[in-house]
Amino acid sequence: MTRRTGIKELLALIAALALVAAAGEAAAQKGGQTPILSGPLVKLDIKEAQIETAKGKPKGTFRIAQHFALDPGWLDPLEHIFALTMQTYDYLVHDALIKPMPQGEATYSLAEHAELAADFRRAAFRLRPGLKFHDGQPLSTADVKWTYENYKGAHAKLFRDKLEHIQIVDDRTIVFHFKEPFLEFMDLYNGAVSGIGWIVPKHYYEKVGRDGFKAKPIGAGPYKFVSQQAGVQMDFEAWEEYWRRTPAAKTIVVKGIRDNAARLAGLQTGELDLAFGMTGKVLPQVMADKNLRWVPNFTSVWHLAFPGYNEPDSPFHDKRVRQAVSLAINREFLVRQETQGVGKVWGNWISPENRDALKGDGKDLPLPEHNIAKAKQVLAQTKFPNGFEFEWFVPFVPYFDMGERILTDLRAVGIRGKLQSLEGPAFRAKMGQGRKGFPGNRTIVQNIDPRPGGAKATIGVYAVCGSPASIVCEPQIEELWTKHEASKNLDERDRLNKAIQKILVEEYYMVPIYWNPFVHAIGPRVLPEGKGIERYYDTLHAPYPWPWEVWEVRADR
Amino acid sequence: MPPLLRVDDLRAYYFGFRGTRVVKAIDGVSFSLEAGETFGLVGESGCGKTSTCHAIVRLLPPSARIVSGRIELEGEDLLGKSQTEMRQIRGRRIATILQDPMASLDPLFSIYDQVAEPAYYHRAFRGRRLRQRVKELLSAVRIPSPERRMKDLPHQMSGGMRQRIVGAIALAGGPQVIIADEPTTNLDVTIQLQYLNLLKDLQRASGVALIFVTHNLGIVAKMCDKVGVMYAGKIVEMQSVRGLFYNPRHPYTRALLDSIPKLGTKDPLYVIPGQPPDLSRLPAGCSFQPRCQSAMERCRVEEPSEQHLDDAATTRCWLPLHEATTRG
Amino acid sequence: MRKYVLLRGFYSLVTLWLLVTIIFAMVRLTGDPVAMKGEIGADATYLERIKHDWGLDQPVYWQYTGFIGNLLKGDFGHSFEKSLPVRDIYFERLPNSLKLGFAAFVISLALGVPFGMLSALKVNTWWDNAGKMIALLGLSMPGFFVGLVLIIIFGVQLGWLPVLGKGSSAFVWSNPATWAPFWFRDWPHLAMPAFALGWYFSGAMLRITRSGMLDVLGSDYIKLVRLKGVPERMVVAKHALKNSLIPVLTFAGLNLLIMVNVAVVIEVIFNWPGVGQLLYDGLSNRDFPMVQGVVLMSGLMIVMLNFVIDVLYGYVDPRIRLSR
Amino acid sequence: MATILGRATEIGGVSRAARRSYSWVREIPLVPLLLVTVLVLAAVLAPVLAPHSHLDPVKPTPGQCQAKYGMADCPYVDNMPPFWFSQGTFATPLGTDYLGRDLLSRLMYGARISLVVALTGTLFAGAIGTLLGVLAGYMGKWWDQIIMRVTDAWLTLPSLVFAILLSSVRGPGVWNIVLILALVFWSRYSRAVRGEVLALREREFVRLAEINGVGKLKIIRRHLIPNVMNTVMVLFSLQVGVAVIIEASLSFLGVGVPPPEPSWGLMMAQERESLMQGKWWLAVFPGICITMLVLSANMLGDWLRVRLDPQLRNR
Repeated sequence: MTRRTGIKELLALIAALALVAAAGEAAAQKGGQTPILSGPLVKLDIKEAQIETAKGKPKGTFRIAQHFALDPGWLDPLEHIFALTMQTYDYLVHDALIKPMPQGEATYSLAEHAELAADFRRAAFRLRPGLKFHDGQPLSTADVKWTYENYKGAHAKLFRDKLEHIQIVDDRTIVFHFKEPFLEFMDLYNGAVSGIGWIVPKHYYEKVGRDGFKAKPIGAGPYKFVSQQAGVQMDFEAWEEYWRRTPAAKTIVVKGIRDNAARLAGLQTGELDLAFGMTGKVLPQVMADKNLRWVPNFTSVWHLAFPGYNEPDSPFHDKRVRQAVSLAINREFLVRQETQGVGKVWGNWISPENRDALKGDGKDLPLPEHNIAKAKQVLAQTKFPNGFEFEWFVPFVPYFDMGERILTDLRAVGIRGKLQSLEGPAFRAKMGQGRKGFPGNRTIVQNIDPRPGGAKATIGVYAVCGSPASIVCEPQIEELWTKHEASKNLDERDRLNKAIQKILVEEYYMVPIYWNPFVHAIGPRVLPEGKGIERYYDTLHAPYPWPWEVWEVRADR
Repeated sequence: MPPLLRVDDLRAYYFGFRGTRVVKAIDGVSFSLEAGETFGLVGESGCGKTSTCHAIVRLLPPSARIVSGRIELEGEDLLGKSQTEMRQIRGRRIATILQDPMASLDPLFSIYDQVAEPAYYHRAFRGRRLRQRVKELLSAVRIPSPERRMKDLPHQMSGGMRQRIVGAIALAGGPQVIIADEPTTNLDVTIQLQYLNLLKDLQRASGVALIFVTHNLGIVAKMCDKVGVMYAGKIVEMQSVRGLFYNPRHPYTRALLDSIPKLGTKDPLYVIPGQPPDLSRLPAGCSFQPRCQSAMERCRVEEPSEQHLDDAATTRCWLPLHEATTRG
Repeated sequence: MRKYVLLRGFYSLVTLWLLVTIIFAMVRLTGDPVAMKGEIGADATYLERIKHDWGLDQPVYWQYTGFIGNLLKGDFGHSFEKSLPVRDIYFERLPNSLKLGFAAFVISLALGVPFGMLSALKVNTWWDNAGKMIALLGLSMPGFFVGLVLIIIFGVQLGWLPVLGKGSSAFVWSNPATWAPFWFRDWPHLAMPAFALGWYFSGAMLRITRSGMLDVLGSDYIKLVRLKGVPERMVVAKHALKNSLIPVLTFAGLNLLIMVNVAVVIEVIFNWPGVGQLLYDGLSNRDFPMVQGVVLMSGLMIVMLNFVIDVLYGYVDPRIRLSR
Repeated sequence: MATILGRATEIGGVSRAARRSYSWVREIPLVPLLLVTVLVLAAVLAPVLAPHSHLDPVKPTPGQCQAKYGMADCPYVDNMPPFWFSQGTFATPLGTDYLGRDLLSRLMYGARISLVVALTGTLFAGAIGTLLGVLAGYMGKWWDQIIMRVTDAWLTLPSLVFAILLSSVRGPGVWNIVLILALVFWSRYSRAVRGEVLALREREFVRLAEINGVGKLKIIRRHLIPNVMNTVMVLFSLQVGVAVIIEASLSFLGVGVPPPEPSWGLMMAQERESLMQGKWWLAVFPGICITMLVLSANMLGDWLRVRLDPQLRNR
């Protein structure tokens, strides 16, 4: 499990973001970098980029299957959405000042040096020398400034409201001045979270405009955009002048194929080299196929939620009903059937990859129990001794089979419902409205959320009254959350955060199921042959194996 | 010297509903025809007239079969011929005019194409000669400015013109016999008369024999030399036109004649009682007997045989025989 | 005649306008595209901005008039989901759909017309029954079933044919060099989807050919042609064929448009990047401009074809003019 | 014009009365009738005949659990093959699906959904379409203009796309699909019925009724509707097959009947992956069921068409 080793590094990052009252430590910056900002600085833990010397010419075509339709909008960092999918394309065409890499969640990329003033009101970057865009034009701080000022995507308002002005010191040096302390700046400016750090060529964007840029983007990333068929396919070609290394694969083709069976067929016929999300019925097939390899790629934890449970007319208003639901699920068997035993039954609904999540393997939170007799017994004390009919069971798209398995488990204790197989966008839309998205208060949602930003980010979305996507709204939690938000003490914050997690699970507001392997299947053309492909999965917190320039494939015949 | 066309005891049945039903559309029809003669075939709808026409040229639908009998053209047996040989006879020696002028021309081919076909296939006319021939034929049927009109498509012509073109097609192969199956039914009365005159003229000019099928006795009187009256697949009476009108022998013929509206009388129109028979369930004995006013006991049991009467008339009725015996 | 053509043209416009209006209203009942674009937890200002970008913050009547106005200018709007002008995406996909549609069309004709004729010529024989069976089977098997079975047999088990997409050749409007080769390359990719699509329509083609042929063969003018002593093969090849092909061709034209524009299920199964899949994506993402654009284009083609057919028929047969 | 039979009678001259007196019962095509009967019986008697629940897994024997998973006990055994395979049993004759549910029972209950949805959906479509068609044809003028323009626009919308669109308005559910089918298909009836009514309007008995001052509603009820029923029935029989396919396609695309209720299209969609693993029966049996039902509907429809209305053969 290469992914696990990274957790330590994450913990290190937390420490780095803490205020370190080290006034004179600015001079201690390593690498002989001359400081940009005056005054005390925050000690940043940003890993050095690993520049690899040329490894020969790029070769071969690497074909990736995305599991839904491709959006040309993903190619434009200025309109970055709140989803990790988009980074897949950022990592191809564009490059960010700092971004998650195998070396660490924050790793220098276009920037070779960054500083954050201790008062959090100034941040500075120094770019690497000699950076260029694909068209040969130099990448300068003017582009960084322009990107910041024209950014419209996720968190754009925050960035705009906090900004006082941008100071271009020279072609390689830039300083952001904020009106007020901007604590999360380095977190959000990181390429993992928003699009603002992915630098867009000012001259080109202004020339071709929004549509033109999406139709044919230019960036400073390892791959040049060649062509696309909107929604279906994008073709990229190695840009040999990429600063970090020569990309290994000559061509990358991304196809949008939403059907699991079709992706499997594509792998088997050799039309694809990498396919995402291959759990469920296709997994035994992937495992049995001698030509294919697979990587478990653990992401987040499956869990059930009960939107509208806090209305008295909801059957799930009663904690014991929710408890019965949890007891009725045969998690062991579910893991066996859905993931061939790869997944891990888990007792917390927040991904263990989050630095501040309680461990759900029995250490912090107990492993959830499967006990039908007990479930019936608990249910017998409620208004529904023989079970009841709720309305919809809404699984995360497209895990309908898994949803039906859980639904069938629930039938064993008499809790019956229908499965609503939504399209991805419709599911997101409903979830985005929180409990208002599921009128009637008789719905169970089966959700998973691989959200960056720690457990607190996930809690802040689902379990807080003020969030638009709020599902859980409890005074008890609200109190803890308010304290948490106000607190400047890291330990206290951590304690409050974990207390909330504990309540959410113990009161069965969220019913964790198992830690999901987002299995990737890999075809025979990917090098190295046989074992060793795990090395592509070293980047933390990435449901996808970034960066792309390291993927090697056999040369085309 | 054999007659030009001789049909002898022809029987053709339809085998419908996967052979479970037998419809005796033609059930023992005999007649003969000399060159230049006009033979009229009269009867109600559905009595087998049209089937007879099609049987002669052997173009019955697939569900029908000629069961027995003979058809001879100048002594040659037509029933023994293959379909390829028959093709040489259709259009070349026996031509046909169909009922509906609006429907019997192919809407997608020009008049020229359609009139030329028989001459092309049977007379081996080509090129300019063919063109000349078509022009002559169109002039013969009195189509004005034939040179121009022959490029037209059928829908550009009136009903009367189309039927004249059908006439031209019939003549195009230079046939010995023309079978005209109710050629004027769908025409206006004035045009009917013109057309009949035209047919007569053409017949006179070419000496062709004509089988004229109709249910209109008035036309029969005008056109025909000899008449056969058909009922339920049989010719129940056959004699000369004059004889038929002045001395009808079969009660059905009489009934038909009675049902012609007569000028000057205020008598109610005579209607033949009952329904035309179901050809798959004919009554025992004489087919006409349920509707016949002079039916006798014998008619209900025994089917009348053909009675050869004086003046070359024949009838299928027991009545003349009965009258002869009672009188005698 | 001129009045008739004008009237038909006017009707076509009315039909199109109704279609546009129905589809405009209908997509707006399907849900809120803004919520679908935003991820869970997206902040309100972000959603507001998208809403403004897409013009959905305006009142509906204003959206409608703007939409109609843009249509008249030939502008179909911007795809919500795919972030590019609908027109560009549509025309980028259209050649793929045309390729699939034409191939399926040829297959449907190649299967349907000869078997239909054979079936009509040999009515109630073994040939006829076999033909009818092929037709009915084609009509009775859902496209996805045929598609799946084909994928299993020829793609996965035998490994003869690729199962994904259209292959590497692309039709690029801006590059005339790609125009011709596009149609002649990657036929293995085309084989299965075209067959699955074509078979369904071949059933309908067979039916219509058979009944058209039977009508023609039973008609008086064919009887007269036979009575003229024209050789049987000429009767069939010249007169019967030409006449029976008219309904076949008008029907086939409609089929072609359907195959090109709305082969949704087949395109989804074979991952064919055509217009049908575009429409399906648009529907599932509540991509209003995309759905409106694609439906409108297919509607436009169908209405135009119907108009041409109406006018031609009206020209050939004046009775139709009165009855429609 | 004319069927083969029709042509024969036309030339040979069998009277109408004669034709009518044939026993038409004998002409019903037997095979499709048998198939439909079997499917209808399976659907109606599913609760009695089905060997297992269609929603809950079949309880496995410990031996099965041991053999399949190496476990002493398990909630169900998935993907049992049909009985003719060596691991198959007669307890689940056609095997079980990925949730260990009996395939045969699910197919039988699936027949209920397909039949109910297709028949009622088509029925409603027929009712709406006929009514509008009669109104357009008989009332003429603005009625005709408005109804026919809407019909034209409606016909331009491709049926499956329209159905998908409507299903995203209404959400999944059996009765929503019925509604969708009715909304999609009425236009086919109104077009055909209007044509028929235009001809009927000129017929003597309608004229006579009008002259005698019979009310419009009564004419519609007494004269027009009964006389267009032939056309409607023929269209109905042909549309049923299309409706089954549309329902299956919607379920296949995930916007039709919601699981765990078994719809054939849904079963095929769910077992797509199994098909690739060589467990063909899971997807192929529902496929065969759909094909059989539609095939029989089409064959009966063809027969009815020949019997009732030769004019409609081109539709």
